[in-house]
Amino acid sequence: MPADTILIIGGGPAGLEAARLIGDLGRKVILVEKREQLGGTPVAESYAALTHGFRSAEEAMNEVIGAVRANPTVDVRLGSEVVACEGEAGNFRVRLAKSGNGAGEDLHAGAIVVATGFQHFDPGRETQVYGYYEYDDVITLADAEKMLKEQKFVIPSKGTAPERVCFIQCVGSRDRQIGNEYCSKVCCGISSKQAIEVRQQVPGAKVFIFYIDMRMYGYWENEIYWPAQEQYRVQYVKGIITEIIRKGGRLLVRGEDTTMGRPMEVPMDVVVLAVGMEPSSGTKEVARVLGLKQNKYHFIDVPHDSLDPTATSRPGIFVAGAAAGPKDLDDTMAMAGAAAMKATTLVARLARQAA
Amino acid sequence: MSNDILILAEHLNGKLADITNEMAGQARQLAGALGGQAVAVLLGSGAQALAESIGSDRVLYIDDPALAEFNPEAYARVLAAVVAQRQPRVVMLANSSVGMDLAAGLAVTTGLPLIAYVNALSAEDGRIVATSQIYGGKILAEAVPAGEACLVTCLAGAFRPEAGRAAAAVERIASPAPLDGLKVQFVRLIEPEAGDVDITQQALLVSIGRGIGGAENIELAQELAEALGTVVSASRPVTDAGWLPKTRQVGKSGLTVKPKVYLAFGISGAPEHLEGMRGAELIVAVNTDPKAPIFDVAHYGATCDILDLLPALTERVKSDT
Amino acid sequence: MAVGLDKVKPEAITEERQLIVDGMDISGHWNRMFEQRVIWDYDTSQLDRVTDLPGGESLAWCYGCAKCTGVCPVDIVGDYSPRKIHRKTQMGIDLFESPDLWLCTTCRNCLRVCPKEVDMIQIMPAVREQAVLAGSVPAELQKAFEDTAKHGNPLGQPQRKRADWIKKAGAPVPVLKDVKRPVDLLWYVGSYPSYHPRGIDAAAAAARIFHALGVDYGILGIEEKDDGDSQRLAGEKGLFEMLAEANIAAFEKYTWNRMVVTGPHEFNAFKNEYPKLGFVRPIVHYTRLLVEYLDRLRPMLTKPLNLKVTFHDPCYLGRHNGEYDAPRQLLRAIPGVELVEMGRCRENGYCCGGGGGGMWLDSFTKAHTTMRLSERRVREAVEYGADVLAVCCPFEVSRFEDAAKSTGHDRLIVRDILELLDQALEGQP
Amino acid sequence: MILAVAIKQVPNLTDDLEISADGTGLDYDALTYVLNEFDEQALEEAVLVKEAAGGSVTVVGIDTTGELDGALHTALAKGADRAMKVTGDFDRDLGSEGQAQLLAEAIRPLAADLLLTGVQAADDRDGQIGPRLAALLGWPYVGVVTHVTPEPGCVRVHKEYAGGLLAEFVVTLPAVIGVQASHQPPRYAPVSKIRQIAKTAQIESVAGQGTPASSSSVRRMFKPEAAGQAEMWAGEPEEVAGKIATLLTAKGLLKL
Repeated sequence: MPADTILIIGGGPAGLEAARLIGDLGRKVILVEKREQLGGTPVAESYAALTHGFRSAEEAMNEVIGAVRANPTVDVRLGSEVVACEGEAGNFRVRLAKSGNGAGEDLHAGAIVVATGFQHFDPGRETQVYGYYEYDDVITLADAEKMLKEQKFVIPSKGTAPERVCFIQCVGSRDRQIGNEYCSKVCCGISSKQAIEVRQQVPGAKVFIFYIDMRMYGYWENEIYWPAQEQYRVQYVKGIITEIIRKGGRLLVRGEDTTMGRPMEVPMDVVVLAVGMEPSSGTKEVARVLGLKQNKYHFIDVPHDSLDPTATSRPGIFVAGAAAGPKDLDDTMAMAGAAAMKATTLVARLARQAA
Repeated sequence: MSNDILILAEHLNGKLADITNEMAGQARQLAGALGGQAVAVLLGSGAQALAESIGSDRVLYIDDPALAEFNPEAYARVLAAVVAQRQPRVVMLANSSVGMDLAAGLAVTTGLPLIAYVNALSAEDGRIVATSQIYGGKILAEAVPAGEACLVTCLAGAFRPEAGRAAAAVERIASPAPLDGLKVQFVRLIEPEAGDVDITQQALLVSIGRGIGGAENIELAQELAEALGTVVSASRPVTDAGWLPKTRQVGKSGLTVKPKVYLAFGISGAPEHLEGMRGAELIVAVNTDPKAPIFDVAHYGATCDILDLLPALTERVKSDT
Repeated sequence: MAVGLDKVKPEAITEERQLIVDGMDISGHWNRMFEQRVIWDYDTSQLDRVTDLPGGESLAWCYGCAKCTGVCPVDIVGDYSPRKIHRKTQMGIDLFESPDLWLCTTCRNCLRVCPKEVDMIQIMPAVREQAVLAGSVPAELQKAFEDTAKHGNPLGQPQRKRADWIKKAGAPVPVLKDVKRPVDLLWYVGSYPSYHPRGIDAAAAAARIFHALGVDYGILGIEEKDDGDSQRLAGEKGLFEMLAEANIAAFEKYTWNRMVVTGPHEFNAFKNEYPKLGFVRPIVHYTRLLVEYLDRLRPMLTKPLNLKVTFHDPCYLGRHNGEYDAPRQLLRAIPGVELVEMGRCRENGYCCGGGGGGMWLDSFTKAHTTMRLSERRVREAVEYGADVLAVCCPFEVSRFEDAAKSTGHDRLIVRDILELLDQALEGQP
Repeated sequence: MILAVAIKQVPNLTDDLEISADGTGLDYDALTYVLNEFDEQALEEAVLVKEAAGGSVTVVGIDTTGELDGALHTALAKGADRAMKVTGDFDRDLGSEGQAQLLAEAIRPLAADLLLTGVQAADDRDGQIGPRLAALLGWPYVGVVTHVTPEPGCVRVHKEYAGGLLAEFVVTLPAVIGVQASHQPPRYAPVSKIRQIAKTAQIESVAGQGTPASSSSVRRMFKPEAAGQAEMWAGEPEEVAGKIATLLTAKGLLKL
């Protein structure tokens, strides 16, 4: 008899959404989360507002978490990791380990949804061109999110409001030398979103975005990019910054203004690095434990079948969200829905076939 | 009150202004009609000879070092005193840079009516009638003073000069008013800048006015003048606009010219301009407005557009010579 | 030389003939080694100054796609386009003091292609108005403003002579003040047709055509004043309003059904701008009116002209108001006219340079471009083999005739469509 | 320096002036008005003096036309700081005599150092306003002035005589100066600015005391005899050019 429980690995947006949907269908769900709290990166990294709609990240995530918590068929295991997995679709035998104390538990699952997410690129890791660990006032999108959430966007070294803020796009993305040739998809949008928030919170600040191409697909174009430029007067300058040097208590960003064909040296108070997405350590570890194929960049590989975008290399195991590659929340939630449906229908089909 | 006609003699740089004898002539006629005398008042210092050259019945020469040069305040004080003493029927002043500084103030201090821009002055049944040329020469207004006496300022060229007739008697007196504590101090005379051409010495002038339209068209007039071997002169609007230097200005605040031929192109003929050129032997005026006052003094006229005429005439002159 | 290849030397490499910096003589080509090349700051306050103005907002919207540069008539003879204006102000260049401010002719070709609808037709007048208020206006343009304010027309001609042209019309021209009855059409003649010799030629031709067709019309004569729209676009909005108020009062004095106008700028003014001041009446450009009369007009056009004619679309008739066909229908109705189209025609028609105040900025524009737009256009007409460059905007006849002379293409005949129709009319010499 | 400028409107001489039915004045209903051109020069000179020496400029006029506001707004647009009008039931042809009396009353409380006004106006039938004002205020007057330079307690002025000859005077303040021409051409006031000012500016209104009587009266007004002495040539420019050339040849000024 195939197992009717569905295992979801990862308590971030994708995992929560999948759990909520499957639970609402009346199925038994076990949601495993390594951290001691639900909500994934948006909660763990104190995101301010989510796009689209600029709703508070905390409030939005609490809604999903509440729905999961309130569902009697969803069983949440915090502080737990998957350490082994055997069997096949309809009959996965999975071993969970409680983080820290090694206490274990064996589970029987008919299908698995992997939603282990991403982590931000570490701008200090590679060539150090932007001096992230050297200059207090060079920060990442994630750092900026924290300040924006606290409504206190300041020059970190001084604690005062900045007059000039810039974003440098494609940090850790689209870079063969780093090994990340892919586009992280959301950084243009997130930078523009943050630029709007900076302009809202610090109206006196001038905000610049230095870019290679603005890659704003879907709603990002008309809901974020155009308002950022047209209403919030964010200045977009085509030409990426190559280096940052300190000058007169300020940062001097250097690069080329490609439209004018001239070098530029522009003083800034705060430089925000639009760091891209990489697979989280959890994603890489789960892929190894579950024996899932990973792509060149260690995201979980999905077979290039457009009709089956949540499948992994192992039948019965599905993937949702940024574990499969850079993705915005809209796409993550949609993919979670698809994976939930795929897992549920698979278990139902196997049960029907067995009967 | 007397029936005398008082005229203010005007002189500058040791020369008696033409208008003085023009007024003297008219004053004698008027005085004759009223049974009084034409009395010229000359304010100056060491100006006995000038006083003697005035063609009035009598000359009152007020000699004071403070009156060596024209000073509106000093003149006003002296004149007010003379008028108070002599009680003339009419005081005639020139409608000039001098007379215009004095007449209206004197009207206030003496309480007498003032009629300005006068080009005709007569007595009808013992009453003074004066005609003002106003609105740029477009309108004449015949006015009578409320009382018996009045002041008038007279336009240059309006009356026939009393030429070559010496004054019967020159009475030289000291200033009847104190001339100390003046608030207006004469400093110096400034001669017009030399260097540019002297339009008063030309036998022929190509003169342009507002009708030239703009600075860019000045060239058309320059070309004609060059072809004719002369220079371009102008009315005040042209020099005010800076299209030509001030030294080219003909008229009241400019120069008086007496060429053989004066070609007035696009000049309407404001009295101030006519004053400076009516002495020309022959005047040809071209202006698109057939009612322009310039045609009153011109010998020949045409109403074509000067922007067409100038090149046509230049062409003609070049082909003729 | 191929048309369109002669670009100006960019400002950045202008060499100073005499230049000594820190005691070192770097005159002439040595300049280039020492010029400031680095953009050291983005003082966006200059952009903000523009976008803070009502009407100036959309300059901030530019995302640099550069479609405008491709169609900007000024960029072809200089170094100018809306995208470049956006980038320059973003970099801290003061548009209010820059010659760039006066180069735009508001031809609307940029707006036609702009995905962001950056609207120079609003931006330029807004910025120019501030420059005008600050007294920072090219002298020749200021002269046109003064003349318009004083005399009611930019040519500086006396108001009382506005109807003098009718003496040259060769046909009776009813003046409303005298006819004392309602008319079908109020003909707004316009300043150039009233005063400019070549404009009068077109006005006289119109009078003869209207007379031949038995059009029931009247003109305002000396009660008419300049429409003021080009002055508005050049930054003197107050002057426009003053003229509009006077014109509207004159229009409302008489009874008429429809207004016909000689010029596209006036057409634009009465159709699109005067309604904002409460004047909403049917307006027609003369080309459309005559197309309505074409069945009656065609049989009268008996004298073949035997000319190859090309037509220059006026920016304010075509792009601004969508009329491309009426002028062509009229030209095709003239016997012996072969209509050839230039490469830049209809929606992409080139600009004569006279719009948006360009009419009164001739020397200024000349100093900042390699050639006048009118000269560029005349060359194109010749390149396409035209004998006649036909126009229907009173700004254009004199502009193109001058351009034909200055480019050495004296052979090219410039005519208003009115003149060509008049020429083909039966009984005309 | 506290500067005041007295201005007045005069009929637009480019219009055709018509005589009223009773023959003693103009047909005022058919007139349009412009600022007296010399007052325009006086205003410019006042603004130039202010720009050089600091202070303020107050423009004052008698509202005989009901349209003085326009001229005052223009003056403010050109750089005047205050605008005042004297209102009352005045005749359109209120002369210099009456205007000067009303102006003197309005100007006295301003405690001005220097009053500038146009040296004359086209309708000054009873004389110029400037010297009358000076006499009423008890201040010195110099007219036909083309240049005013402010100095402590006085102004240095250039007065013009015929033929371009100038006289320099130093005049103790307070004083009245009649301006012939400003030393720079009057600036252009954008209509936009004038209209902006018209919406916001406060024009101070002073009620004129009574209607001053005139000490002389016009008994007849008429146009000069039409068709002067000129013999008129008709014809195209070329024909006229030919006739002029013939004349010049006859006068020996054009040698064939």
